[in-house]
Amino acid sequence: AEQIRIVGSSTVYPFSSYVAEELGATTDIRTPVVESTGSGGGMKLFCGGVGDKTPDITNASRRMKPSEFKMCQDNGVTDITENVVGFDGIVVAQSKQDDAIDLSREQITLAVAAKVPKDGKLVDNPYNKWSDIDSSLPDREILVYGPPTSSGTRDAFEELVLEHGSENIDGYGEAYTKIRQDGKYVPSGENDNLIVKKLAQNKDAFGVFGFSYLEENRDTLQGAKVDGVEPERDLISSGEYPVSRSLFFYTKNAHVEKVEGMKDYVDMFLSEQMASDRGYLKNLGLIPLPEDRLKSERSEWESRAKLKASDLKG
Amino acid sequence: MSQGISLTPSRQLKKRYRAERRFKAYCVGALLLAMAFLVLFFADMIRQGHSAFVQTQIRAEVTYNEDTVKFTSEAVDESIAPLVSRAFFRAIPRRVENNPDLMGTTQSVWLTANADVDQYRKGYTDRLEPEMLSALERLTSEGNVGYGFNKGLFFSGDSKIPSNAGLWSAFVGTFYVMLVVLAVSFPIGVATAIYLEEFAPDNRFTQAVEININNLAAVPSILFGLLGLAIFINFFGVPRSSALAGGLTLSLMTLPVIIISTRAALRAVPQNIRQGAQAVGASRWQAIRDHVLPLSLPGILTGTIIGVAQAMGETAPLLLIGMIAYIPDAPTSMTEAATVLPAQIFTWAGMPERAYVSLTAAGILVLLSLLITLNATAVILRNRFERRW
Amino acid sequence: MDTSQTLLVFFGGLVPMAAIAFVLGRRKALLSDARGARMHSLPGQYGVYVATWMALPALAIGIVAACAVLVGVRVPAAPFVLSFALFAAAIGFAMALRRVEPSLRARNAIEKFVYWTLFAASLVSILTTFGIIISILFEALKFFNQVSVWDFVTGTNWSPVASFRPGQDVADSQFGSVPLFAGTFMITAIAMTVAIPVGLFAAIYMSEYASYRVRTLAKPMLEILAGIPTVVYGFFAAITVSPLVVDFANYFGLNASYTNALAPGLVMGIMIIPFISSLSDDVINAIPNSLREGAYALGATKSETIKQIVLPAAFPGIMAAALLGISRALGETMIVVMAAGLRPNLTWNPLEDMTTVTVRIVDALTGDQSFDSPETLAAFALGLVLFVVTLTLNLISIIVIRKFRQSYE
Amino acid sequence: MTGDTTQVVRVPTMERPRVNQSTKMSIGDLAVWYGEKQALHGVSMDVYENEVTALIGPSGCGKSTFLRCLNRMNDLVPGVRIEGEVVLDEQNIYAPEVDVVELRSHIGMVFQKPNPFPKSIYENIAYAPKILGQIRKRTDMDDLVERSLRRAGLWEEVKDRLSSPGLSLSGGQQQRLCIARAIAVSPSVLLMDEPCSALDPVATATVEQLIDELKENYTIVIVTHNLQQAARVAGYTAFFHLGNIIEFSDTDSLFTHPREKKTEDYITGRYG
Amino acid sequence: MTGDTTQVVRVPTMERPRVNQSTKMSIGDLAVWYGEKQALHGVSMDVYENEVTALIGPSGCGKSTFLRCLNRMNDLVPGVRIEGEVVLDEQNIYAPEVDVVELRSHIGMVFQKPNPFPKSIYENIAYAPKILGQIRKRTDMDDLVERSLRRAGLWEEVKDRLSSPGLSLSGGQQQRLCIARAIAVSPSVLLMDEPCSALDPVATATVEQLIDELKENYTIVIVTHNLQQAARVAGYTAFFHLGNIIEFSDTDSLFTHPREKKTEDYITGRYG
Ligand SMILES: Nc1ncnc2c1ncn2[C@@H]1O[C@H](COP(=O)(O)OP(=O)(O)OP(=O)(O)O)[C@@H](O)[C@H]1O
Ligand SMILES: Nc1ncnc2c1ncn2[C@@H]1O[C@H](COP(=O)(O)OP(=O)(O)OP(=O)(O)O)[C@@H](O)[C@H]1O
Ligand SMILES: [Mg+2]
Ligand SMILES: [Mg+2]
Ligand SMILES: O=P([O-])([O-])[O-]
Repeated sequence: AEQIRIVGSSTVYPFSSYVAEELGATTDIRTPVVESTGSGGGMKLFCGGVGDKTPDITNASRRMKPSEFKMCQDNGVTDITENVVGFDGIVVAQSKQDDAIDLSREQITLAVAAKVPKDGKLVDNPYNKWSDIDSSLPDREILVYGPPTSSGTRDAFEELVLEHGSENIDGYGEAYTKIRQDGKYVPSGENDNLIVKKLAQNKDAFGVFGFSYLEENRDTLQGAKVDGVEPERDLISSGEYPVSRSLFFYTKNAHVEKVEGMKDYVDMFLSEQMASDRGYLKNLGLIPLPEDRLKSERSEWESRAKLKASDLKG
Repeated sequence: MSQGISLTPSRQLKKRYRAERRFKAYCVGALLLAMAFLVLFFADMIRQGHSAFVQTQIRAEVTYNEDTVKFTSEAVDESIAPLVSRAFFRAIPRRVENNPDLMGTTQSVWLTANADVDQYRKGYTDRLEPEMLSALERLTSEGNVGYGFNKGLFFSGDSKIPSNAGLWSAFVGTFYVMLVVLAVSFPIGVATAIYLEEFAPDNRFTQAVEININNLAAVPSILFGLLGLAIFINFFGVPRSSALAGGLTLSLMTLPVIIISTRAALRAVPQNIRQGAQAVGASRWQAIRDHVLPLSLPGILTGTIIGVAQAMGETAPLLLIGMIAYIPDAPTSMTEAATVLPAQIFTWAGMPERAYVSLTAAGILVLLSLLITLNATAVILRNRFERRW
Repeated sequence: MDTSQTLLVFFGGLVPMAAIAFVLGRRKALLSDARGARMHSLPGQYGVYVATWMALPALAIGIVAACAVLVGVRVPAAPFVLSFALFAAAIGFAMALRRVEPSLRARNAIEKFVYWTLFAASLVSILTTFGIIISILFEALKFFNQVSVWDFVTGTNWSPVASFRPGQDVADSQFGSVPLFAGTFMITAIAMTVAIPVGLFAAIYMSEYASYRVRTLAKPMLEILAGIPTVVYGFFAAITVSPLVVDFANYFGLNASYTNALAPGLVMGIMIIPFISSLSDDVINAIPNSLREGAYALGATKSETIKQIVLPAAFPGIMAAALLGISRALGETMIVVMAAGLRPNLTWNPLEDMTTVTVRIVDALTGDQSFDSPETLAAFALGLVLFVVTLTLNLISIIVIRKFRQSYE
Repeated sequence: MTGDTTQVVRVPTMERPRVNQSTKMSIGDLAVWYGEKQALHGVSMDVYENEVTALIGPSGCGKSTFLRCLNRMNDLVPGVRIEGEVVLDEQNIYAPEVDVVELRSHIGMVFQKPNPFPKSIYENIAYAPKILGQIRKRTDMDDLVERSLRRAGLWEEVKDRLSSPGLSLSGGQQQRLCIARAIAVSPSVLLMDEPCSALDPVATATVEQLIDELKENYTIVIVTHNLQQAARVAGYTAFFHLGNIIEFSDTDSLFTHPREKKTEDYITGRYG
Repeated sequence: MTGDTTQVVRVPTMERPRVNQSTKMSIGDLAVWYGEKQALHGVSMDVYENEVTALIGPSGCGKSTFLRCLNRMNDLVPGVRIEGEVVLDEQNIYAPEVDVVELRSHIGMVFQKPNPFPKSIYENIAYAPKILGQIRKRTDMDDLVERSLRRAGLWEEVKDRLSSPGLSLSGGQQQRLCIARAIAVSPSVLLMDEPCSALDPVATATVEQLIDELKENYTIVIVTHNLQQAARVAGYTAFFHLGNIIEFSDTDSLFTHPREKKTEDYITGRYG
């Protein structure tokens, strides 16, 4: 093949395609094709085998699953290098005209979980207003626009906010399972200009989405503090902001020699100019890795460190 | 014997005439409503899209030297640099490489402004930093800011930089896809139509085929996407995202359109032409080849054009076969990744940057003018060659 | 040798060979003609006969080999297949050439060949339907292995649980498709509320009232509506109509979601107007003029004739047109993907957001869940139901329209 | 048969009173164009009250055109232009103040192909009286339906299945249904355009007999391509040729002593 | 005209030799079904060489069906079933080994509505000889075109515009073009299905005259609804009724002394 093919996460897609474009514009290499198939879809295509018809790189907003790794192995995709390229903060945003707000993860959990403890028992979520949860919270209807079940962002939100929250709430006996379905939580497309309009129009509403989206709409939106921490780049990068995840991409090393420009692409993705704190991807909303972490990622790549099953456990 | 019957309207008849007028008003109203929508729609698209056909440009002194090739943003004045599209800066090294004479010169050129500046000047957003605002004001008062035709919209591929984004790769992709659609669906469609209209015995099987074709014409397009994914890509191994995969999938959707209109065209050729030919000793196929097909050709072509135009606007099935992706380079073969105009529009419609809204509308205007041209061609062809027997 | 090279050699060899076969066949026929034999067919027809018999066996072998490769059966190497095909071609050629005699009915043989070729072409459409069924059915069955059909069809709760991480209990997922179909039907109902009256009345106007000039102007205009791509309608619904609906609702003190069902419904209705109007136009035109004249001759006015004679007679056809419109609305994808919500919502209020079957299919297949997760497989189950529903509607209306046409022919 | 023999075709005619007729309709200088093409070239003739007038002539000569001018059905043809006058009971039906809808309810019409509405037999008859507001009560309507069907000689055949569809009748019955439908609104003139040409011989005979009975109460104008039919049913016959009336006189003289060569050629079968 | 008078219609007939004819085609027990419906009920008759045979009868009696069986054009109708035999020069044309395409080049056919190909006059004539491979050289073809057009009496009218479309001719000319087209491949039998019914009287006369000339070289079977036409051109006439041959004899006797009551009723205009 003469053209790099990249698939995978919709969260990484904007960064990945930006790097692809830069590569195409500044070198003689053909611009790689980047398709947003979702992390899972990307893994499926990526692990489908080696050769012309399979993608060279897959992006992911989560780590490869052992089952996916196994599929890769079974199909002869044995030499894979894993890289983290930055973080994605998941923010809870509202209209700029609202009063600034600070939500704890427990409060968010009580607002959107399907079941909450009440009088020692788990009952269907009875809360209609934030002030029902905690009188210190504003007297606003609960209305959260968030990612749909098919989205990885939803998964991360559930893991990082709701599961964590449920563990810390007294009386939440069993494990958290589900988001409420009574219209207080409205699944919405993530890359959707409408969500901005919705938040601007409905001052009650909150939106849950990736940090980059907040960044793009700073003129109309503001992020809520979570557990007292602002969704700011530095705070996410340092891990202080509690709701963030790593962004990955996986490279098929068997293709590196065969596909022109693959090395240049990965080099560029991990370069100062792109991925660092002064790099361009920051403008698109990527939370860059700390400097030393980025360096170590680069050396992993240089050495084509081979992903092992044991890496993925835990 | 009825004498002196009155032929002027009676009172009762006047009442009936009022009902008559009311009914006609509903009918006219319905048509006007549909027309009004069309007007509203186009007005809205033009309102949203017209501004994307021009772009803010800024005249600046560009210096090419060793330094600026490395640190490209220093090629223009520090205060101006933030206003200029990144696409310009990143291309500096290659530009110098391709044209070494530039090295060491300073030139006054019109540069494309970045999307923020452009959107600000067009009155859509207001989020320029104060320094940028003042720089822009200064440049404007010096006459160094203006609008230029957005050539990139037609001649460059997709880009994550709105001011640099264009439809070229989608044009080329559309062209390839339509080639496949034509090459596959035209012969098969016409052959099927000839079979059904001229040869098929009137039995259960033929009826099943006919009903099946009519049904195919109304099967949800998304299901064709599932078919393309499962059969062409996964089973036959056609490369994902390729013009070939898209074209084959769309061919199957176009097939019924071509079959149905070809059959109509064949049916319009009077039976006595066939009989005349066969009565002088032509075989069935000779009669069709020599007389029926030439006569029905305009009708067949009309149907084909309409079918192709329909395929050209189709998006849903392409969602599933990977043609909605970031594909900025125009494909050079059937098996390379390609995107098409409606797919590009869909991609842009989902982009978070505000500038893509008017780009989307502009893309729509371009696509619609293509489609209307095609359809108008079909209508003219039909009117020109329509024969009454 | 890779595929394209093989193909090149294959056709590169076949085409000139066929040409030679044609020339030789024709020459032999001309020779016997010159010797005074009364040939059954024209010399050229003998040429085509020989060329066809040469090319057919080679093509057959090529196709069989290609299919075998695709299906994964082990086949001999390409050069071997190639030489085998060429060998078969040579045999076919020799036999056909030998049979060129005055009594050979070459024309009839060609005729037969043409017939079977055309017949084969007509099978493509059947294969397409099978292809659709096959590509949906297997995955759908996998889904129904995990979720009972009954729960799927009657359940009112659609809440798949993400299956991203190990340990997530997929069994907590609920796949009750009722809310999805409710949303689909709601949007379809809104669309048809717009499309049927407007389309039907417009059709009546054009077929009964409009002058020739108005008709030649209005028809293409309506055809433009039919020619606007759905992605464009989707953009229009999402960017322009949805906010308008919200503003309107606010004006009347109502609360409307930005992804309300009304906006895509309205826009879809507009999209379907031309379908309804052109089909109804056909149907109304199929009503013989003698019926209208019969009514006029009795002293009926035009609208009385239309309402009481023409429309009742055309009713089955109009009904069928409406069914076709409904089937189109049910399967429409882009408009709802762009403008409708993602929330399974069982409600009568069209100002709320609700999701549809096609939205779910697209969302599941382009989303992040793994390919074998129940949610992804559910897309195929939904596709299957959608196929069955639209197939039923289409069949009914196709059959009704056929019957209707026959009764007025 | 050698030499110039003459072949005899018998045409039976019926007894007919030879009283002086009063004129019901009077057509003056009627000219019709379809677009550029002129179909009638200034035709004048009278239609006598309670008489059957037949129009004959070769195909395309303008018989139907003429007939359809008498109840202004031709107004409906796009691009038609009509000049001249048609006087019905001293009133020109082409005068501007005349209402066509009203007019047509006074002049009934029966077409070549039976065209019953796709409704029940009952409704086929009741339709026009209802929309014209002539009859409001159900029992009156029942009476009218029965009376009309009786007159058309169809009552006995259909009285047990008035609610079955009109289209379920045989061709001849359908045509009589159409006649019943036409007379239900009590028109004073009845126009018939080749009413028997789609019928078999038996049905034809029934309809011919019906026409003979109807002329007691109605003025009838009938187009036919069957010369014998004209001879059998009509008191007066007009021969059309290329949009002109060549000859108009009582049927007997027209068939036995045609004044014009063209008429003679036509009725002896030299053309047509 | 009072009482039961008889009206006389003259039918001139022409001189015709009364030699004993040899049989060109012999039809035995021909029965045809369209789907369930039987259109011909075992019809037998002979067609004599170099004679004109007319088929007459009321509409729908099966004349066209019968005619179209003679060159197997009826094979093309979907759902048709044909039994019986049609022997042409001692060969049953329904025998399995007969090639219909070949057969039709020996039996020409002219249709009711002139149907020239939408091509030039020249190509209309040249088409069949070309695809049949009868003529290869351009000059031979020119000759043939001229000869055929001359025979059809059209040459003088069209010789200067052989390349203008066949459809630009008048109706009568088109019909003669179709006859020229049919005779260009030298058939031995010529079938004509109401060839004059779409023509005006003048064109009709020309075609009738042409038929009279052609019978020198061709065996002609002609369907007509015009009794006078049958009487004028045909030596033999068959009267069809409801799918049966009621009477078949030489034209003179059929018209002057019909053996059957039905025939007499028909030719005197009691039905049809
Ligand atoms: N709607 C029309 N538009 C154009 N020309 C017409 C129309 N109706 C009739 N004509 C032409 O006007 C002429 C007279 O037609 P008309 O139908 O009155 O003849 P006719 O005597 O009734 O013939 P037929 O016996 O075939 O019914 C014909 O040449 C016909 O072609
Ligand atoms: N293709 C067909 N399918 C079904 N029935 C047919 C078909 N062609 C003719 N018929 C029927 O067969 C019978 C004989 O038809 P045919 O055309 O031979 O009559 P005809 O004597 O030529 O009448 P006309 O004088 O009207 O041409 C008729 O009842 C007709 O309805
Ligand atoms: Mg007429
Ligand atoms: Mg016939
Ligand atoms: O596309 P995802 O990043 O959400 O997996």
